[in-house]
Amino acid sequence: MKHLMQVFVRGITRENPLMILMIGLCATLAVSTQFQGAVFMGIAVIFVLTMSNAIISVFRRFIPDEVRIPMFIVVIASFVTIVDLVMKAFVPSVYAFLGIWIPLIVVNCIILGRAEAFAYHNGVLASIADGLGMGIGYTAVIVLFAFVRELFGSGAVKFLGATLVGLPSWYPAPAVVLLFPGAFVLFGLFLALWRALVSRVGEERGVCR
Amino acid sequence: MASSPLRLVASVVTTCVVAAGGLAVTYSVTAPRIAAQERAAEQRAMAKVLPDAARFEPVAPVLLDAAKKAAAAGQIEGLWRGYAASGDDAGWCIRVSARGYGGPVRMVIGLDRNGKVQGLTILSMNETPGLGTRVESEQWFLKQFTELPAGFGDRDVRALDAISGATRSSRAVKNCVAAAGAAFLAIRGR
Amino acid sequence: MSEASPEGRFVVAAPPHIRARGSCTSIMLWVVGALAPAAVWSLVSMGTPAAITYASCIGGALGAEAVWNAVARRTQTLADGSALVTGLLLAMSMPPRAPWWMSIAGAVVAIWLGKMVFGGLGWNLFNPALVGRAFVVLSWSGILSKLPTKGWYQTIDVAGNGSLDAISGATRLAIAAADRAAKGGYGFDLAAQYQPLLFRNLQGSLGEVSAALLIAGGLVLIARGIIDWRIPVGYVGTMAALAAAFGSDPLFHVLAGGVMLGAFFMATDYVSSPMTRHGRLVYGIGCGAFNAIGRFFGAMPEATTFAILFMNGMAPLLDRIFAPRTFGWVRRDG
Amino acid sequence: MEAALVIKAVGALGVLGLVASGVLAIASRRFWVEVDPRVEQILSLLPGSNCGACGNPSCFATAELIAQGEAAPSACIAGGQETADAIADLVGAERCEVAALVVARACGGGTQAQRAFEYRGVPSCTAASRLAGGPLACQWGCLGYGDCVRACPFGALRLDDRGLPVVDLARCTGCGVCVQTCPRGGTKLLWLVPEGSYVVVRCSAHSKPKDRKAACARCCIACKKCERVCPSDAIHVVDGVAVVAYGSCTACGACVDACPQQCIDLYGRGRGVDAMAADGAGPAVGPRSSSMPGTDEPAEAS
Amino acid sequence: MLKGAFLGGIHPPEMKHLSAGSAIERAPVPERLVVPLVQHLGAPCQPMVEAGQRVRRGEVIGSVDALVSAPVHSPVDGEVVSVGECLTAAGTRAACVTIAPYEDQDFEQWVRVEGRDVPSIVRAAGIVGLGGAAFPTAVKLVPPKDLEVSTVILNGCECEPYLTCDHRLMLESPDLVVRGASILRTTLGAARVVVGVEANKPDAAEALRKASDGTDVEVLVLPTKYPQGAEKQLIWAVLRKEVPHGKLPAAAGALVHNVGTAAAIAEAIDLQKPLMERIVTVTGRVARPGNYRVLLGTLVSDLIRAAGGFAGEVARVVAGGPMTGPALGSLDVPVTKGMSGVVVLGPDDAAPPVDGDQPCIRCGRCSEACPMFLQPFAIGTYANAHLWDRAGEFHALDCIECGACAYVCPTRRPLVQLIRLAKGALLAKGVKP
Amino acid sequence: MTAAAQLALLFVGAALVNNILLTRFIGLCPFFGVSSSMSTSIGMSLAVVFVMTLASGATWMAWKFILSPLGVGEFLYIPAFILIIAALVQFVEMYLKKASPVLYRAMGIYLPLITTNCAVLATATESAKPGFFKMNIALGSSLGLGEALVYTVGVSVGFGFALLTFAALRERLEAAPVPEALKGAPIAFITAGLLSFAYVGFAGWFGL
Repeated sequence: MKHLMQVFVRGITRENPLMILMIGLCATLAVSTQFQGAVFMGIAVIFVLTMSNAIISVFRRFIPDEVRIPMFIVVIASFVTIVDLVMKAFVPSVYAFLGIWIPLIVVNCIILGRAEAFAYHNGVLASIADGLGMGIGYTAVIVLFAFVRELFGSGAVKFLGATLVGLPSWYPAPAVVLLFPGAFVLFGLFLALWRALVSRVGEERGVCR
Repeated sequence: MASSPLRLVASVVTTCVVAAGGLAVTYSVTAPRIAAQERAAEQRAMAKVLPDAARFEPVAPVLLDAAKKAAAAGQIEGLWRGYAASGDDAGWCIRVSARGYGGPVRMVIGLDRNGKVQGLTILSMNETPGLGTRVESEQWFLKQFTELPAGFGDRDVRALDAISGATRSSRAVKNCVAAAGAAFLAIRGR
Repeated sequence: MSEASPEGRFVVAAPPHIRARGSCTSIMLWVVGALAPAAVWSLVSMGTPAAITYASCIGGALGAEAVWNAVARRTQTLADGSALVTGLLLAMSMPPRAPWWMSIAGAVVAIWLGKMVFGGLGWNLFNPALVGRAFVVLSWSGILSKLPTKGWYQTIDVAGNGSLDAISGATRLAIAAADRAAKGGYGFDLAAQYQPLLFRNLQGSLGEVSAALLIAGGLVLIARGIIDWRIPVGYVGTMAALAAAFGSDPLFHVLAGGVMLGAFFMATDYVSSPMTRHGRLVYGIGCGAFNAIGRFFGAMPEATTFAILFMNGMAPLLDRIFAPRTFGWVRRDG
Repeated sequence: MEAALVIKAVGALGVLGLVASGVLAIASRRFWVEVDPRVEQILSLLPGSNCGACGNPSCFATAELIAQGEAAPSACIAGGQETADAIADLVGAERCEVAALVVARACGGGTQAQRAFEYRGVPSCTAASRLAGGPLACQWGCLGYGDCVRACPFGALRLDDRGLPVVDLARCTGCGVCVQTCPRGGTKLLWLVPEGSYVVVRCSAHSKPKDRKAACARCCIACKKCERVCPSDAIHVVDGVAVVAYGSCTACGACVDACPQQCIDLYGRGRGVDAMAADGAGPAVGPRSSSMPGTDEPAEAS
Repeated sequence: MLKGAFLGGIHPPEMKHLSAGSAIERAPVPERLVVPLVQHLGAPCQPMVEAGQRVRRGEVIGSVDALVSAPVHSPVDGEVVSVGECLTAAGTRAACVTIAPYEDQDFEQWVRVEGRDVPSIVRAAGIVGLGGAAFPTAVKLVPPKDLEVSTVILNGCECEPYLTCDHRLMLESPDLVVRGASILRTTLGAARVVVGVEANKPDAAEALRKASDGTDVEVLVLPTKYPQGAEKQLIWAVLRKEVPHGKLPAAAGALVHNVGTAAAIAEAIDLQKPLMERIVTVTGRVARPGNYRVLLGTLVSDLIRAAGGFAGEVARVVAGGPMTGPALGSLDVPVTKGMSGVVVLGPDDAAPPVDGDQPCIRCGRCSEACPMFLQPFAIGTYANAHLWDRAGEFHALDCIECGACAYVCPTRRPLVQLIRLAKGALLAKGVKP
Repeated sequence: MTAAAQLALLFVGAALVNNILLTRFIGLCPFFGVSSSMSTSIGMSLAVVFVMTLASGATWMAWKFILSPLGVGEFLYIPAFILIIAALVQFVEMYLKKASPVLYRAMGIYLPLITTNCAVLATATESAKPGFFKMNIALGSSLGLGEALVYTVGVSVGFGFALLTFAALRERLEAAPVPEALKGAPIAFITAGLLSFAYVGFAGWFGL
């Protein structure tokens, strides 16, 4: 149990996919203009990551090494398609916003990476813990980042039509925050901040271990 | 440690078959729901742009073709006749799309019997948030179209203001409205 | 051991033991000096709003550099004059009536994001002033386009034209672009604009007031050997040639907008332009081509900022491509 | 209708899967290339800092050589005993003893050394030493611009406030990169000592003791007091400077106390000396603990 | 416009007027001579004398069998005081023979050198390149068999600011230079021999022309530009040929010798005189700037005393020209065969000292100035960050260390020093030049 | 507009105006991963051009001849396309390893990275599946094979161009005294951001 917990926490802190491993960046930068979209993106990633990790872990003994990548990717693609169809059916407005990024979850390096690096070599429970941890680690960052961008880029953060937080009306929201240059620059600063604050904590834990 | 080719093929094919089957089932479950969602969105939009009408009927394919041909500025995707609860002719609903900055801007435009813009709404667009999306968030912009005269033409639409900093998105909306106007002129009276 | 030196210990440093005169600061001051006539003239012509813009841009730039150095515990580098040049160039690319907070924000972004994050002077990859300007233009195009303006162009109907880069409302260029889009030709006589563009143009940014003064300043810098002629010549020449090729008046397009400011003072920024001679020529041509194409076929009537930023990005690649042949590496006789 | 859709879907993806896997299955047979998996495994055991102490350009090259049997399992100097054992087990070779080394600095001058002239230029020992031999009056002394600190691939060196590099013995692997980098490396300012050494003489000057004293307040003056107090006859003045015979030193610390110049220090990860504590990495605990925390030098006498 | 200007280069203030006007005089014999046993590029000599021994003027006091080397002779009649280490101008310690000269010296007498042919006499006379590099001349007289030397170029450019020793030599003894040139041409079997003189020394060029009347020696006036006297640039200026990267100048069919070397060769062949003294320009902030005939082994402090001592505040003392010469940390270093000048710079003349790294503002002036068409800013930047391989990609090893880049740098980066660091690191890594 | 002009526009639009890396955020992992030196980014660019073109052709065929006629494309396109790409990449990798070790060393080591390069899947989907192509050129709802290939080559050239530019910029940054907290990835992101500022300038060129 303790081991599972460790695996889970690791995905959020020491091996955070976005901040430390630096994978799965594309969608993060693209969909983080909208807090709401980022939340659903995160949920989609958690779902796909956990499910594919679980399935691959269950069948890992039956997967021949030579064709493991095509097999992994078909499994992942299937779950992505399920997410795609379900979102289209139930939250069409979010689906319209996320657009091509839902199909592109397939090639989000995190998912194939975890399948290959973790699920293929570990038990089901650990793989699920890993998937959840990594997924939540991803979601936490993307949601936080989207929150910042939407807040400072448009002056208010909305979720399903409701305004969560708003800045005073005199705040002249710089649109560049929502544009692509803003995404890159802010993510760079975000990364620096994260390294300065969060990673240091992780390092200290590493020493205590 | 190389596995036998047969085993490789078999495992991949099995995965594919299972995945395909599962997805087919998922699709058949969600497909009606997706269609319904789309229809509902369309209905909602039509009710919004043509509040007088109670029900909408698609027009005959001949008319749709004529409208498509007439509308040079944008692409007519659908054409409905609106009827009031009393059964009276309430006007037209036109689903139209035009190219914007990040892809097509799809709109539904409601015209009354005389061809005056009753209302218009954006179904979907992929414009830059904060810039292009201002065509929707700045309300004066869409509102100005309802002041166009009945039977308006291309020139009338062009004369309206655009949103500075969002030229392309503004132009897409204008193109949609101009296309709707042209379609109306082509099918009026038929 | 006898102590032969009268003062005790000598200084030992690597050769050469003599150095040419001139320093980083003097170069920066020459640039400021070359810009000064145009800046002063714009100040005189536009009055208080221009003064506010100049003050907030330059003050913002100097302040931002001082604050960064203080926080990062670096030695203060205000004396090298580069922040002053950045602030001045930013101000000259701003519309006169830009709100003061916008100027300060632009200056801070220019210094911090454009320069200091890379390690300060000499390491910035992009022209800081242009980074600041691009930030302002992309962030607040809505506010900029609604700035109060005055002048003859207000009577011209500019409906249907808004633009990303129209930082000062309807400039002559914007009007020209709108006319071209609507009628396929120009609604006014381009040749009649030469004189105002050269000597007293109140539409556009602060740096567009007098193209003649900018050209004079630029020529002084070229004559002093401070900037390389290849960049402005490549830039302006390409701009004019393409304008003619696209069927318009080359002189008008060279004088209008920020081309002169860009070609002589922005594109020639040492740090962000190529270092090789061929690279500089290609860089200038690239700036001109991007600017002309952007102006004629792009969404914005004025593309100087992005043209130069784009070529800044290309500069290291150009330096790689046009790296000089080292003496003796490939045989060359005669 | 549903059944038909399922069948079509299964057919479509099945065919694709068949084609894809078939091609791969054939390809994996036809294009099989043998790769020695041990290279990767050995590489993962090596420190991976590419320090070059072994004489190979990179750790990967070393791994390849070890896998091919052209280099000994103990080829990696920085890795030390543990790495050598692990690699030996992996390739199935006999374990062998590795002489573990750490680096020591034979100069205690720093800011207390006299300058012959004022050096202005690139802050680098190598650069400074090439201009009139460097500004120090003592030609053996540490220039203190920290070339060794920058060169250390393991981050085991830092400059202290005396302008001298101190060694973190917990991190030093004895790879010798600093010795190669040091422009005074040839005169043994920095040199590798066996891990089991206990004291180090902080001077390597060979000039006349009188000249030496004029050049540096911290030099060995060849007074031979250490020689006289040493109970195990392990320290001698050779060529005008004290030299420790590491075979017989017992770390009693008598010479450290006796030295009037405070130019002998307890040092090394040897028996009784805590690895983390030596040479400025922390308070020294062991046979004698006169070192100030944070320095490898006894407190100022004055 | 004179033909022959190489590309790049700079025009530093010449400052030659300080010493160009005064004729060469003999510096007084000092109380003590410290003669280093390595005054050349190559293997150091072994001492042939011991303390207390008497030596005669011209007697060999150091010699070694290595090919690339040159023997060292006693410049005076005197007594060997000691044989030991001493400081040299380069800051290194080298074996030196300290000699106490007798009161009376006869400068017209010396122990004559002997040899079978020109190269062996030149070798025996201990002649090395007197322009500064101090490469043993005899080695250069026997070029590799596969390379044909068609042109011998005598370097009379003296492009370094302040220095005028070659100028005075060409003016006062043009016959010696011309005679040396002829010897070099015949020894090497070259078709041409050209003396290159910079345009700022018209009187020297005129004197040489007169002296060379009726011989096959050509005198070529070259544009004044630093570093016109650098070997590769001079060859290009005369022959329009580049010395290929990593090859000897002979690969371009040329061989370059300094005019001073030529004069020394003439004396060695005609008078059997070994190299015991040289002309040194002592200039800058000294009371009597001028050119002195100096016995090798004279301490710089004695030489400055001979020139009347310091005049005014002194910041740096440079052994050689101010563009390439090393700054002295101590004045108690001996004059060697390669030391062409002692330049005393005051705080206003000397480059302001720079600590640490200054930012490169990428103005490109160093690239414009570099006669080797390098990009010094890039090499310097990467050297500063210890990225030696990157510095190597920019051909750091082709740098001739003329100092033009650092001279023009507006932020005063120590470019030459940085490039030297990179070169050292690259050579240590085994990169071939 | 002539067909040739249309294709030219398609190319420019795909390469510059809608640059896949800097204006669409697609394919960023290799953009940051392999851009630390010029030589690796050249290898990566070549590999991307090669694989992307093959993949687009293959997915286009699969859509046209299998998925579309059977009416199962709507929900099977994701697994089908990615399966094709993965198999293709693996095949090319194996083939290169055996057939041309030189080429393999030059670009083969980047091939595994390409399977999970979103740029390939995105471009292949856009080329093959109607409704995904979003550029403002009137080419109908779906692309023909020729158009699809021109588009793909345009995208991949744009990818390579941006990658090379970025690699050259990063080489200059190598020696820069960047503040400690910003070293490495953060400064790379900021540089990419400033570079994409320049790409904003392409907005709306030729009405694209």
